[in-house]
Amino acid sequence: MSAATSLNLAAVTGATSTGEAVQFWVLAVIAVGGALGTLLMRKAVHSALCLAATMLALAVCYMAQGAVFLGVVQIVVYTGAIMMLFLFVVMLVGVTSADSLKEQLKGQRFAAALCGLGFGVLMVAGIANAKLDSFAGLGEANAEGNVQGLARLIFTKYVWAFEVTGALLITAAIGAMVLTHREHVKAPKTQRELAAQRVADNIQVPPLPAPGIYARHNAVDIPALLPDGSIAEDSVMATLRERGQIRDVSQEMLARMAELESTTADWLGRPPSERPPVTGPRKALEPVAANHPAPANRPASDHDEEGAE
Amino acid sequence: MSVLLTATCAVPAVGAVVTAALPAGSTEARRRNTKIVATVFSVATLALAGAVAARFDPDGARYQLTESYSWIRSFGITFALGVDGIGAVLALLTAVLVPVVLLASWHDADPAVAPPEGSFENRRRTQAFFALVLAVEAMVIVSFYATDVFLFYVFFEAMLIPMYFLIGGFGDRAGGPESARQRSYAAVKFLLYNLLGGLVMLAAVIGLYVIAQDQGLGTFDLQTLTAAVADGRLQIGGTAEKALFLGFFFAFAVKAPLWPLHTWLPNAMGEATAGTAVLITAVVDKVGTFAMLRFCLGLFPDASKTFAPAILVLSLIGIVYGALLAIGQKDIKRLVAYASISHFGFIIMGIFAMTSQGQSGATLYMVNHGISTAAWMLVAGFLISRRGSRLIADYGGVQKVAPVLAGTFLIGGLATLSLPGLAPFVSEFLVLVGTFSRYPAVGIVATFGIVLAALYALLLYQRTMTGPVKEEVRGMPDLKVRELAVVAPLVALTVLLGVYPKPLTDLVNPSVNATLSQVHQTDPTPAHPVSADHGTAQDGTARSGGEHK
Amino acid sequence: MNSLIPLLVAAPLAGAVLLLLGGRAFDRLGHWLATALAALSFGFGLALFSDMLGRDAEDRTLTQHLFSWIPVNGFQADISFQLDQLSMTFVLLITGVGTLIHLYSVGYMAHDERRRRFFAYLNLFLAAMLLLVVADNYLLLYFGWEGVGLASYLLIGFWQHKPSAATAAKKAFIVNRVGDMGLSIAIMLMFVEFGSFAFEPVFGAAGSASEGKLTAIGLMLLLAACGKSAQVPLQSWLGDAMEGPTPVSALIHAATMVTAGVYLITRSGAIFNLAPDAQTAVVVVGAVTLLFGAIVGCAKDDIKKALAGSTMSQIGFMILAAGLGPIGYAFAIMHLVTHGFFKAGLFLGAGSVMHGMNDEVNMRHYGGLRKYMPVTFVTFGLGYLAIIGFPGLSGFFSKDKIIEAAFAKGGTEGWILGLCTLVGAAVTAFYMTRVMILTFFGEKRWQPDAEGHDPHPHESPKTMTVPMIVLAFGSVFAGGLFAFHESFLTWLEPVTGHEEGNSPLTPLVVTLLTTACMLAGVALSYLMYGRSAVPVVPPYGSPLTRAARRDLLQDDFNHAVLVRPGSALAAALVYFDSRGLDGFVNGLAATIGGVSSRLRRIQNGYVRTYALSMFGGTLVLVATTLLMRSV
Amino acid sequence: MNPVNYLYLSALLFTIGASGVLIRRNAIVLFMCVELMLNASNLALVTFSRMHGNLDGQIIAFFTMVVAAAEVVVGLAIIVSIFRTRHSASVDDSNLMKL
Repeated sequence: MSAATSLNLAAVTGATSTGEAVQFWVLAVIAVGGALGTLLMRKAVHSALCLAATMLALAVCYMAQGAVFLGVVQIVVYTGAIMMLFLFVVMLVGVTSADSLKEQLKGQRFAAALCGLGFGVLMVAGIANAKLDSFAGLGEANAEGNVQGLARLIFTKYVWAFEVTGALLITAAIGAMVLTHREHVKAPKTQRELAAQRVADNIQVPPLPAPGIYARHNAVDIPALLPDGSIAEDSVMATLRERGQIRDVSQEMLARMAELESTTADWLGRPPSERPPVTGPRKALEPVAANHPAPANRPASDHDEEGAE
Repeated sequence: MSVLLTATCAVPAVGAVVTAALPAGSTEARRRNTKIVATVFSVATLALAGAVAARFDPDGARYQLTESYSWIRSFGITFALGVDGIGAVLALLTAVLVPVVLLASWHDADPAVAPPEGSFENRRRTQAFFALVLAVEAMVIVSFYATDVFLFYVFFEAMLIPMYFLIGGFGDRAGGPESARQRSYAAVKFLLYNLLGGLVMLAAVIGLYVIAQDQGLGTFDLQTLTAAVADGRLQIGGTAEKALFLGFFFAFAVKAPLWPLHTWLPNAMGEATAGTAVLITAVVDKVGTFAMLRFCLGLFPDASKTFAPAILVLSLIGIVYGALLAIGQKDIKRLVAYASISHFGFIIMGIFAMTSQGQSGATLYMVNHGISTAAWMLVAGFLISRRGSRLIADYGGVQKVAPVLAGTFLIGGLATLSLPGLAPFVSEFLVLVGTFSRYPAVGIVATFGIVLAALYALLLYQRTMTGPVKEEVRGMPDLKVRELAVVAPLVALTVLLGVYPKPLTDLVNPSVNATLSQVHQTDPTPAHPVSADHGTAQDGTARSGGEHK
Repeated sequence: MNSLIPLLVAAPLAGAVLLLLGGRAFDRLGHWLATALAALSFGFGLALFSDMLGRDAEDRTLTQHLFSWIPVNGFQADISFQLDQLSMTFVLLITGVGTLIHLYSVGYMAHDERRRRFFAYLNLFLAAMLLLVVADNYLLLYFGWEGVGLASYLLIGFWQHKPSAATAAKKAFIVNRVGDMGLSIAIMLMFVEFGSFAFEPVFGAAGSASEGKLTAIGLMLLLAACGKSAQVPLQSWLGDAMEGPTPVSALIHAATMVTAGVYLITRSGAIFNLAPDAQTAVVVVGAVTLLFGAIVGCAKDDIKKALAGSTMSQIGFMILAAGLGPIGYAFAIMHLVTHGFFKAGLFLGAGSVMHGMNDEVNMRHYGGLRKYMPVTFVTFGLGYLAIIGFPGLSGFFSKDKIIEAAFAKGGTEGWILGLCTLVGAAVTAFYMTRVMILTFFGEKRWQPDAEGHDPHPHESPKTMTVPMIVLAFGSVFAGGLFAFHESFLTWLEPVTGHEEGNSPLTPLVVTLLTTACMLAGVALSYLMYGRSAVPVVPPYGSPLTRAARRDLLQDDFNHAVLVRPGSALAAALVYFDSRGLDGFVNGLAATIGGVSSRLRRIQNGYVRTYALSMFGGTLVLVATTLLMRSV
Repeated sequence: MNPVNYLYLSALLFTIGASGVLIRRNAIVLFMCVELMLNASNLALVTFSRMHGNLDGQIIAFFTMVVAAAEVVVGLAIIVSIFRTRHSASVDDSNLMKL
């Protein structure tokens, strides 16, 4: 805040200090870079992060221009609340879903670029043509403090608009609830009915196997092992399965078992087991997605090791 | 400031809201309650409109019982009501016809036993129909009472909305799925035609305001504007006046309807229920002819005189054309519609002949045509609802099985052909005389209309009512008590106004004189007037002569 | 006494209203009520008549103003009445004959289930007809004029289940409407010319109007008279009108309504006197019709249609007389009254014959009826003698006067008209003798009716014979009474005026000529029909006979010239309306729809395309703004 | 440095945001671009506020933020409900407005 206050000092007069100039150029690069990132990143999450960067840069710009309150609001409301909301939705919709690169609308990109270019040129030309050399500065307006000045305006001159925005916000909240509310078309099925349905359909009558390997792992992304050493896919939630984010630790477990057995045999003075190491059927499941490191190299997770010895 | 006029307009409007809000009519009893409530409101409106006509003093000011409330101040728009003799009489006609129409349509809006595919069929059907009719009534009455051009325009246009739903939503029981398609075609055609006219008029209304504002009269108030036009404070100027006149006239000519803008009427009247058809031809269309008299002549006197000959020719074509087409129709309701087109030709001709006989006749014609066509159409509706067909060829010999129905149908037909002793004769003859005294040739050609009228009215009667009884007609019941209650007042009024129209003419004459003086026209004087000692100086002469000054 | 005039009209009107609205309550005794009210009206008429006789000849016009009917500035129509000698004559004829025919109908319609309605219509007719003759202005006259048209329509079409009756009724009304159009134009002309259309002011001011205007008014009035009185060229409805019940034919289509045209012309004498061209037209119409009707009457085998032809012809005599101006007015009316008696009697006789013959109307299926229906034979015979102008009977006096007046017209015209009337008289004698012989003489040619019942001719009941007897008295003595000391002429002269023409022949010569012609007609007819058996199936006949059987091709002419092109025009206009006018409208709608359906492809539903167009639009707006500012 | 540069920055950001709206198909990203445009205009407003020496520009920017918040709430709710029914966040998949 202190930095902002010092920057603010420059803004009270119309002129800009060198410090502000430096700050502007830095922030401008960040803001434009963030904006381009928003535009060009294929993944929504990345776009959101880039946008957040831009917004932060703009927040500093506001403060530099004497709009301290707005700068703070920008950080709290925009970067803090709105962007988080975006991220939530991105998560809900799917972090990984990326735009395909193929444009379906003929000429859309070209036309968009042309329009953008034309618009930019026009704006720049317009601003350049306007007589904007005299900056009054906010020294007078912010004399009793920026927040107080804003408050005076909001609760006097703009009180009506302020009240209306309040109503708007409530309406929006209700609207969001209504939109996302799902009406039950028919009565929800009771447990009894669900059970009966399962029996009738003859699919997985007993509960699904729990994930994790007891005494060794209990993470949700580690499938349980079947008696033959192969993994029980049903034990991992469908979302993870869909994303291919299953950590198959069966090999490691079997290796440990084998090691344990041989140690025990040594200790008891028995001959080592003749049983060959099981490499169970893998089914169609590839445990490692392309962008995931092989889980075999990550045995020593925090809790995985508990009770190992 | 009396609020009588506002009350007269408000009662049906409130009635419409109340009726619409009544509980949905799944049972017969609830539906009956709805109907009774609506009818009570319409009768209350009748009482108020009667009070307005009774309190109107023919010797008093042109507009009486005036009220004015500020509405849109920045454009000088007011909610201004006022009544002259013509408006009072026409509002009374509306108020008389609506209860009759409601009673006649008692079962038209009941849900069908087996709703046809794709029809407008729901539980609030009855409420909707009765509420819409009352809404139309309210809007029409406001139009008759409005003395603010913009206010008039708003209600002139707004009445299209309930009419659209009445035409499109409630049709004849006659006809299968094809009729639903025809009905929506008719409703859309009605709406588009009238909207087109209305938009042209809106442009003219705005143009009028702009011109008036330029000359320091930023108002839509009719009395101010007409007074300014009369004493030269407002000079619209040649071309502009003509353009504005045509803008107003176009809207009214579509609504009236004048040949060749009539083609929506047969569709609308043919497809709608008989009650709605009566609303169209007897009530809503009258607003068009009424507005020609009040707005076109009052605001644009010079342009009115310029265009009068052309309009007379169009109306003359309409008279003959409508009658000939009526002769050629195969469908009872379309026949009535074409007959109405012919009659509207007479009304417009009377207005633009610019004689006191012609205009008084035209005003009476509006009333008489309303009453007599209502009787004719409603009886035709009863007939159609019995047999389930609109085709003339499907009937024959009804007279034998349902003599009262046939008798009232004949009276309706005779009124349509202007038999002396029935109300339409008085007005038709006045229009003919009024036209003849200024344009003899037009008057003579128009007289052929009375022969053609006899032809279509009697042909229809002969083909449907006489001859051997057709198999499908056998066992057709005669008019029921409700239906008699519908027809009896109409027939009684037709006879009464045919023999003693003086109460109406007393109301109408001063207003017509005022209108004529607005257009600076006087009646042509007789070539060889009867000398004084031969004069038929009766009380009526002395009275109206006094008002003339 | 004046206040009795409205009651004249009101009595039968009340009867009509009561019977129509009263419903079944009047089924049993309604016909007697109607008859009583007709008689009451006759009583009022007699009271007024005696009152009138008590006054001076110049002071016999009674007026009664009831109320203002249509008051609109200069246009003042009143419900007010005027009863002068001319009207009085009609009132007595209408109510007198009307009452008799009511009485007759009690018997004739005894078995009709809709008898109450029939009497209501009859009363309605009386009211309208009385209104017509006592009106003091043309508009009120027009009211009655169309009122009788309505009554005639209702009564011709009384048996509506017969398509022929319904068609005939409609035809009568519409043809009459053409005439009515003339009357309404005449009224409009009067209003424009004089500012009034009441009798007194119009006749008073007639002298100041130009002859052209008066001729126009006169011609329009003549058109009206042609329609109502079935004169050429609007005569075609009368024959068909015989579809109505016979009492109706007697009352309306013989004695009273059809003579309204004569009344109109006589009443408007003040106008016609000043418009010689119009008078000439009237005379021509009368002369043509009297021959036309007579020829048609010769050819018809239907007894009622033969009599209808005769009616047409006799009214032609009257119109001709009325067209002669003051020479003939009184005689026209005199013939009208005597004709009212004998023609009503003849029709009632015909009705009586039909009543006895299972409603058979074809005279070729009659024959030898004099023995079976003596009273009918005698009364019909007296009527026959009266109509042919047998010396001493009614028709002799009145017709002879008309022929005399025709010659008195003077000059070539006088000769032509006189000869026409003489020929007419001869032909009248011919066809009436034919009717007489075919019906009452010769051998029986009776045919079984449609259900195979053989007719059993019998004399009609008292209610029917009494009116016939009374009318027969009138047929015999009325003419003599009127001619006695020229009493009728004296009675009417204050209203119609009178002047003696300059006849080239003395009255005696005319009378002798007339009688000779009459006798020649009778003799010819006897030679043709009385001496040899009459064939049951009509012979092929000469072209003239065949044309006359078809009303001298009048219907064919109307059909070809008016009806066929008219319905073709209507059909063409229906096509034009749906394809032309409406086609234009619908075509416009279709064009807009077509263009829209192409344009809507631009709306591809992709949000980004819409965003692009919005952005492009903004671009254009910004560019325009900047450009405008820089300019 | 002239504070006008803030305006140039604002114009640039706005243009980038608008192009993003036209080019991106993911409804969420599209929405982010809209937010970017709003932010750009906010920057302009703040700069104008400084230029004119009064706080009204900031007030408008403040209201813009509030409205943007409301808009985001509703907009995202719409996106979520569309995603739930159509399993896609691509705006090109929702073209039912075409008839």
